Amino acid sequence: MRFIPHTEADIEVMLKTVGAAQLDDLIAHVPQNLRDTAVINLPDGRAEAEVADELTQLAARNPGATGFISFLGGGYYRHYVPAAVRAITARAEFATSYTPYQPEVSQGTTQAIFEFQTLITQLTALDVANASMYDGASAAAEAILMAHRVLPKRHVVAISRALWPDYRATIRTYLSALGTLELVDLPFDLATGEIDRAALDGLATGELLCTVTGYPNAFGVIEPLAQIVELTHRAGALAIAVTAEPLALALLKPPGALGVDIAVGEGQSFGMPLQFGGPGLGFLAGRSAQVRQMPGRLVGQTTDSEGHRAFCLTLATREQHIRRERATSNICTNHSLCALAATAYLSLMGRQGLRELAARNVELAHATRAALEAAGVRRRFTGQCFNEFVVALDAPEAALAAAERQGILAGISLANDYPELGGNLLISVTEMNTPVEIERLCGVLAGGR
Amino acid sequence: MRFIPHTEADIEVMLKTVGAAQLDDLIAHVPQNLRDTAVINLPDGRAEAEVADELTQLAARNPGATGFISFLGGGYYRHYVPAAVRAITARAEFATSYTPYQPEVSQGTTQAIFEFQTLITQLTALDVANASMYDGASAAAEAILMAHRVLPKRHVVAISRALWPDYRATIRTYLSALGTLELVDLPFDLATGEIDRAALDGLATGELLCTVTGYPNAFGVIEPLAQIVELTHRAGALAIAVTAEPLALALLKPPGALGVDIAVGEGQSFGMPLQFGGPGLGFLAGRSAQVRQMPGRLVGQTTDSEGHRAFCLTLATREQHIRRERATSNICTNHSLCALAATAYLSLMGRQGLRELAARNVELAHATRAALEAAGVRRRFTGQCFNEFVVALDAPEAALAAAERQGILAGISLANDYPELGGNLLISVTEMNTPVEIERLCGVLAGGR
Amino acid sequence: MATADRLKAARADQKPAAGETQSAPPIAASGVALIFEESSPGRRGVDSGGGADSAKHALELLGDDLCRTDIEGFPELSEPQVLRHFLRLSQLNFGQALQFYPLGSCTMKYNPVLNDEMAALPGFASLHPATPPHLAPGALELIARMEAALAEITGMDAVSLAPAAGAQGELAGLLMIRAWEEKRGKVRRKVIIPDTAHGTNPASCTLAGFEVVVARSGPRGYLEAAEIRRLLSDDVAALMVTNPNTLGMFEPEIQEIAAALHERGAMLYLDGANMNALLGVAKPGDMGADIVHLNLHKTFSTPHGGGGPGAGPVAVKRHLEPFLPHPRIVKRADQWEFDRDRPDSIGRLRSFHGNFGMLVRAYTYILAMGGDGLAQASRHAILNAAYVRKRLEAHFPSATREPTMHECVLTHDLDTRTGVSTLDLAKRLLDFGMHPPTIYFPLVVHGALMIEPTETESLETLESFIETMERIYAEALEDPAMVKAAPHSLKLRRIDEVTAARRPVLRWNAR
Amino acid sequence: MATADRLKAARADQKPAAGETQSAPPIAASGVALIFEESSPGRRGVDSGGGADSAKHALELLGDDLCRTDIEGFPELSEPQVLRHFLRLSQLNFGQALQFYPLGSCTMKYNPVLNDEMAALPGFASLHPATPPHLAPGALELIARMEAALAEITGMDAVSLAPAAGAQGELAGLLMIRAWEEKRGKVRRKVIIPDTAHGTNPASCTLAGFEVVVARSGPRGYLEAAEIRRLLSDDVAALMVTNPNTLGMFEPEIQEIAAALHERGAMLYLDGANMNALLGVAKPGDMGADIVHLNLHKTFSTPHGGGGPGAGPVAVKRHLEPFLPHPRIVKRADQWEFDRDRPDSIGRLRSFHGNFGMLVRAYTYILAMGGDGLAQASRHAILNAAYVRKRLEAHFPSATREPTMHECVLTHDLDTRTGVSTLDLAKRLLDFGMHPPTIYFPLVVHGALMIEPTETESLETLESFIETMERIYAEALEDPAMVKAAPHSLKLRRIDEVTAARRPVLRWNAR
Ligand SMILES: Cc1ncc(COP(=O)(O)O)c(C=O)c1O
Ligand SMILES: Cc1ncc(COP(=O)(O)O)c(C=O)c1O
Repeated sequence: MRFIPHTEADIEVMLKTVGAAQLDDLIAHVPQNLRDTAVINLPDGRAEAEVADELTQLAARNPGATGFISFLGGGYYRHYVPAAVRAITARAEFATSYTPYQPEVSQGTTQAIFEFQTLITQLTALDVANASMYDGASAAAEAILMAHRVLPKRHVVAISRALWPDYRATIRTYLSALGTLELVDLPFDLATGEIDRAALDGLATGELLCTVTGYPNAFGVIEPLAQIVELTHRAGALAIAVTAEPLALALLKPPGALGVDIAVGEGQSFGMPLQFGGPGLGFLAGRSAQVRQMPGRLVGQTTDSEGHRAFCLTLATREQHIRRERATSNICTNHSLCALAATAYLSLMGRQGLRELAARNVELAHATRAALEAAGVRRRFTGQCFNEFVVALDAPEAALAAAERQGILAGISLANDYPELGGNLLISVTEMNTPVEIERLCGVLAGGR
Repeated sequence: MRFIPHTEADIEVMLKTVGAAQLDDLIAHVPQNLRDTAVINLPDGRAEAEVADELTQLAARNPGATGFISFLGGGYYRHYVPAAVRAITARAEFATSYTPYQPEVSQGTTQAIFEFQTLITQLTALDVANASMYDGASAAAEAILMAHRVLPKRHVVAISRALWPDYRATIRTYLSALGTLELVDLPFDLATGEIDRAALDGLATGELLCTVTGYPNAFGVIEPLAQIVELTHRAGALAIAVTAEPLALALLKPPGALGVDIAVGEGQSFGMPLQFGGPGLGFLAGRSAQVRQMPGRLVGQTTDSEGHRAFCLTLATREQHIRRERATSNICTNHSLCALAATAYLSLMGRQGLRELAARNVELAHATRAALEAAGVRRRFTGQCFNEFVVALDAPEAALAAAERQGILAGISLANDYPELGGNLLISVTEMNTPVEIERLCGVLAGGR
Repeated sequence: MATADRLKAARADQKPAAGETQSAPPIAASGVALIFEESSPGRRGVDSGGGADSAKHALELLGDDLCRTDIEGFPELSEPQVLRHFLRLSQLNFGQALQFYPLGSCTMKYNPVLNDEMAALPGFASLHPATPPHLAPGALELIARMEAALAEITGMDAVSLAPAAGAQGELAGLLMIRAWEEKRGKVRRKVIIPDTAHGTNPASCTLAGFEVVVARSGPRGYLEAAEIRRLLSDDVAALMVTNPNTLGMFEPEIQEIAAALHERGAMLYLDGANMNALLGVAKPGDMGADIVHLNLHKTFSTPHGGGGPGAGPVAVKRHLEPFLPHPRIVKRADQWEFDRDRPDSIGRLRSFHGNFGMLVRAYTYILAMGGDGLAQASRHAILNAAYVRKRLEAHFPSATREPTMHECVLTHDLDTRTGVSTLDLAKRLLDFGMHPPTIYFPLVVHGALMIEPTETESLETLESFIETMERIYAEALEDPAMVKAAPHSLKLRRIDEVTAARRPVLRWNAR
Repeated sequence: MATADRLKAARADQKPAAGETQSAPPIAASGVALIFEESSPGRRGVDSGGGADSAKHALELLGDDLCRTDIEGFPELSEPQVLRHFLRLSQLNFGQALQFYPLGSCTMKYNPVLNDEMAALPGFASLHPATPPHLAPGALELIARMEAALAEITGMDAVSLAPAAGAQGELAGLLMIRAWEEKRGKVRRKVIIPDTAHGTNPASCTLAGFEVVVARSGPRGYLEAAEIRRLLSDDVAALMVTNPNTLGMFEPEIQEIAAALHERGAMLYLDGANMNALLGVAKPGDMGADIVHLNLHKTFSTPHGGGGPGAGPVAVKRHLEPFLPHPRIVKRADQWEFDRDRPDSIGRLRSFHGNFGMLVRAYTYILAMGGDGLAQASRHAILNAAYVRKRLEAHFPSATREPTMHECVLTHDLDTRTGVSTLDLAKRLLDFGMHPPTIYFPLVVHGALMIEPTETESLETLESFIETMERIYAEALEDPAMVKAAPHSLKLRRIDEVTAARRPVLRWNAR
């Protein structure tokens, strides 16, 4: 038992102290019938080398991970993670600490979260950001619940259909049980890929609680957020912007500057590996006035008893520890180490570097879209894009299969989630894609169009 | 310049302070003609992602690293390195510190070295071990020089021909320039693979400075060290034992207990990856009486000014900082981080674990040898082996090629280094080899014998 | 900022730490400035391919209307500065790998290094979640094996690995109860929760649209079946209970309670946060649980990370399987696939397939421990807690006289005798290089110290903790003011949490 | 050991560290016990496949005669204990990644994290040195590229990557000189070395069988051609000189010296430890060097590791190429191979192919920096040193009035004014979280402080160092006793190195 330090002698001493003859005496009070059937029928423990071997073999059975040229996006993005990010999150002091309930021995974690909160407010141009959420989808759901605490009398939630399907499904789940909120789908314009503003106009009544808009949206389209916010605010409702590719915020007008009330999203792009979809990082930012309605943890600045600056968890009265069933959320363990990764990543990229990286994504995606059009592959929407866009294919399944045979994961078919976009493919292009890869993509899709 | 923090503004301030107008003013005193031709004609710097890509491609072009079943040994051994060893040596506090000249801020390094020294004395059953040498071969050479300081009037160095060729070559290089020492090859017995004791007996005169014996030797044979030591001591000379597979010392009688005066070796087996042969770890242990003749650094126990235990470099008078041309060695930077890896590795393996691992190696190697014999592949030597042994093949090159085609690196041909062992193959079996691999080896060698 | 200002700012937070003797003057800073304060215009931490040209081109492509021109206040540092900043920050933390961390209810056990290495294998780390399943059979196989292992460990029939943490597992479980009832046509509105419950339980109930009914623990510290029977009605959907409970006691009447619930058509939700006491000791499924969630970051050794990411799988009995959240995998024609045809599912809790990186770690741990090792883990965790409880009983008596399991909740009389509070004790422990237990929880115990040593801590470590607790007790009697002013040995003194909440400063602002 | 004894031993080394105020009592230990003292019979850090049966079987196979029965005193700990032990030890170290570390002559520059990741790639890390070259073309290609890059950087014709460190590079170079001369028929016995030289230079000469002739630095701190001409004879094989020298000065007469040496049939060996000043500034080859060694752990960013492993490639002019040590690689039929046919080679310096893992790191660094980046590195290193020298000149004047390059050697008058020595200053710096410069070297400078800030340190860091030095100067005048008693803020006070040497305790002994 390499993880359990007890020697026979230790156990003897300890059993004697507690007045037991053997280990199982300590569980004698557990009902016999339960103990009788408690044996865990799993293979015995194994040496580290064998375990490593087993897992290495499993990992090797995922050819999609490293053996393909990839244009997959759709909510999780392929970006380079600098080695320094790994060195930082690997520090045992960060990785093996608990939630910083004892701030005197958690200044590493609390200060890093304070920095994270600041970075998110800078990116979103909002006042306050929390310490993290599970992911973008659950953060979006929590944002709606937060909006509801701010405007408890309203009940219509208008959700863009051009929000990622997983996000919409998550919101449905979170809101399903409450029974008090009405979810209404906001259709998108089949030409532009943007929210159908006329439809939104129709919903802009005194019942409207909030609008929920992807920015960019699930088609990679950069929504005209200012106009959506205006319509939303005209009805007295709150505008929620949801971003799954936060790198876009380095270049696009920030949600806060466009009047958005709550900005949420997924932070995976900021220094987290793909990991088959998790853990990533939910973020949530809002206005100071509504901070007491925010879900999740917050770190604040304070001082120690000698007046030196320090950081600690604060406004905990919003949380379940204090308010129990009246908490703003049930979230407890959040995604702190991922927030640390994002903080390290953003610090490395920096004010210029992040913008340049975002620009590089735009350049490459636009170049790919243009090359595809030149090769006869139609772009589906006229709306402007960041690093992801939709093309229309005649036989998308055949095209995907052909691409796969050539070692290319060409994109994500929208057929499952959007029947009206049956022949359409979502293609994501990042700095990880080389010009040669882009050329090969064009070749295979032009052939299979 | 991601590693250079200076901004334009910084440079301006600094240049002003030092009274220069531009950076190159600071090197104006370097002769013009040198500066004119100093441009480094290498490609410009590249982003981290590109560099990582380039190196990853180079690494992928070494199919021998991971794509083969391997029975290669011959001085570097394939052993499992527990993940904890990597986590420990990766600590920036260990990896990015210098030689512990300031002990107050180097207790991590100095205590670990003190522990390393102790572990080596325990394994070798000698009194003192140094902080590390470059590798086993140079440690062997330094051991002879040390012996010479102890017995300055003697000049014959008897080196077993069954010492690894690289070691013998290194010894020749180190001793070549002195001109005062005479190297004599000790032949080995073609039947047993052990040192020819009659030949040694003939050398046991008052001129004999030392004998140098592999333990186990280059054929994997466990030399009758006690007898060699006896012959050596009878001549008043010093016995040096050299171990390239230190795992053997967990099971074999320790050199010190057999009367050896200086034990040296290669520590790579203890937690260092193969890395195409380096860095590994030289170790050197000897008797207390001769500590002042030892090469390399030593850490000793002491106290701070309040009487608390502490560790620091000591007996530095042996080193070049103090004695310059009269130093016991020119070694300065040694292999400290590798010594730390070994310390962590041995601590994890522990008193029982290390012995069990050594035993597992013996079991597997003996089983392989037996299986090969059963398949008709002759073992070359009668001498006992640890985890490596020699077999005789009719057409070894063809056998190696056949094995390679089947994805097996079957061993190391001795033809280059030992013409008299032309048809012979050195096969190393460790805990990394599975029974299936051993079976496949037998199959291919039995076929190609 | 001008250089001088920047330099000043960078040092503003530096704090002279005291020397060892009174005569020694204050020495230099150990505080770490904020990353923004260490920033300098034009400094770079990356060399990006495109550079400024790229940026200009992109602005042209998108048009000024869509674009911002700057990210004001964003940091500008070199790579070495960034690394140094965060490494120095790390040095201000305690962590389980470095310190004894007996935080009750949190199971701060050793996190094997191998776990992290396995999660970092390119075959896992570089796998995009939208990869077609036939190109990710290893990942799906791992998910399948992990589901099977957790089902075996808990004695349940089906497992979803989707929830991101325990609290999300709770939500999933409660929504399944609701969905099951909706399917049967009527929805009960109430969930019973004991007064000792963790805060997430009631919060999750609210989120799931249930009303909380509080059950009082009995005089001996556990939940009595009688109390549950008293509270049961046709409007009660479930009881949500942690077992062992937050006093560390195995709920002795749990089977009777389960029977009572089932009899009235209600379900038993078992909060598995304390599962580290039950491995190979008693299976929730056998106790009558209909649902149990696990915290992989507690029982299954994935890192706590300063507050996540974790993973909170939820395991159910057969009747609830159709309601499990998306995604579900199924084997078709010898190949694992995602099952999209699940009309009864409560839906999604989050995007993609769960915190897969955490699943890899936990599966690595389960393979390393094996069935036998897991059973040993719980037994040794229980032994450690029993030992600490026994050895401390003179000054820190247990809150219950009943046997306890993997943790113990202690109390003390120092506050009334000397004015030294549990918080003061906790802060003084920091001076001895130990993380304090969970304090003031469960709420029902006066000045509670909830100690969970875990099985990976040695007897020597426990002894040193016990000795320290005794010592602090003595200090509190002798010099209560000193204890109340603790910590004394850290870079910072006691931190003022009240002011933080009163005048919240939640982000850095450029001056 | 019995449990009680063990527990005592484990705590024996714990040291109460002082609280912040006089009234606070001493608090608990920060000292880390020796791994042997944390050990307990029967404890395991690994689960080994074979187990005790395997051990018995092996003893049978080998026979009692060959075998020992135990490794007495060997540690017995669990994996978590081992990890905690070493992580806690690490916390007692300063390191470049965490602290300013201006150790002169050591080039403590930033070690990019990527370097280590690249060295750990399985294609490199798992490559056995006896792998047939055609199965390791990537590794051989890297060696070839690295040789070419270093040749370009130094302006030399051929490079061997074999030496394990600078000192071994020196030995290789000197042996090549000897071999070259032997080939020509006679061997000169002397090597000239300046009085400012690093200790390895004379030690390597002795090892290579040469006699050392000391050249005096001129009054302005550099080596004058006249002095070399004075010492030159037909028995002088070479001059071994560090450039920039250990005062940080570029040797202005180096070309004239080279000419003088060559005229008399002697060679110029350039110690390249200070190459961080010369990248893209001046190439040793152009100065007339016949041989130069490099320290990859200095100029090329591989980690110092608390004293290695490093790598000390040696570069030579064409006439010495045949003498380079084994191994050499050659391209035959488009494939790299090891060249075994080198009759003039000095032979091997060590086993296998050099510290390959360090070569991967250095090559990664060279690619990242590029030719342009390396040239920038030296210029900024020089700027940093010049800035520190200038800013400190009031109280810590430079040992020379000549321009210096990437480091500066300062002196001071505190010892005569107040009795505060350079060592005391160094120890006081520790209190401010900074590693001291190299002290008392070069030997020719009274109380030398040899400061090499390196190019990866920011202006802010330099400022904070300068301010601290000034502060300590003031402290030394005001309260010399306090400075002499430094450090005050660390876990240990000043360490008694004299006793360590007087009564050497070089290993732990079981009681
Ligand atoms: C008893 C109990 N239930 C639930 C939770 C919530 O789990 P998580 O933090 O993983 O969301 C915790 C965590 O502290 C707990 O201790
Ligand atoms: C000038 C000089 N020469 C040689 C050396 C020796 O190099 P190494 O320590 O790599 O053997 C050093 C190292 O400190 C040095 O500074």
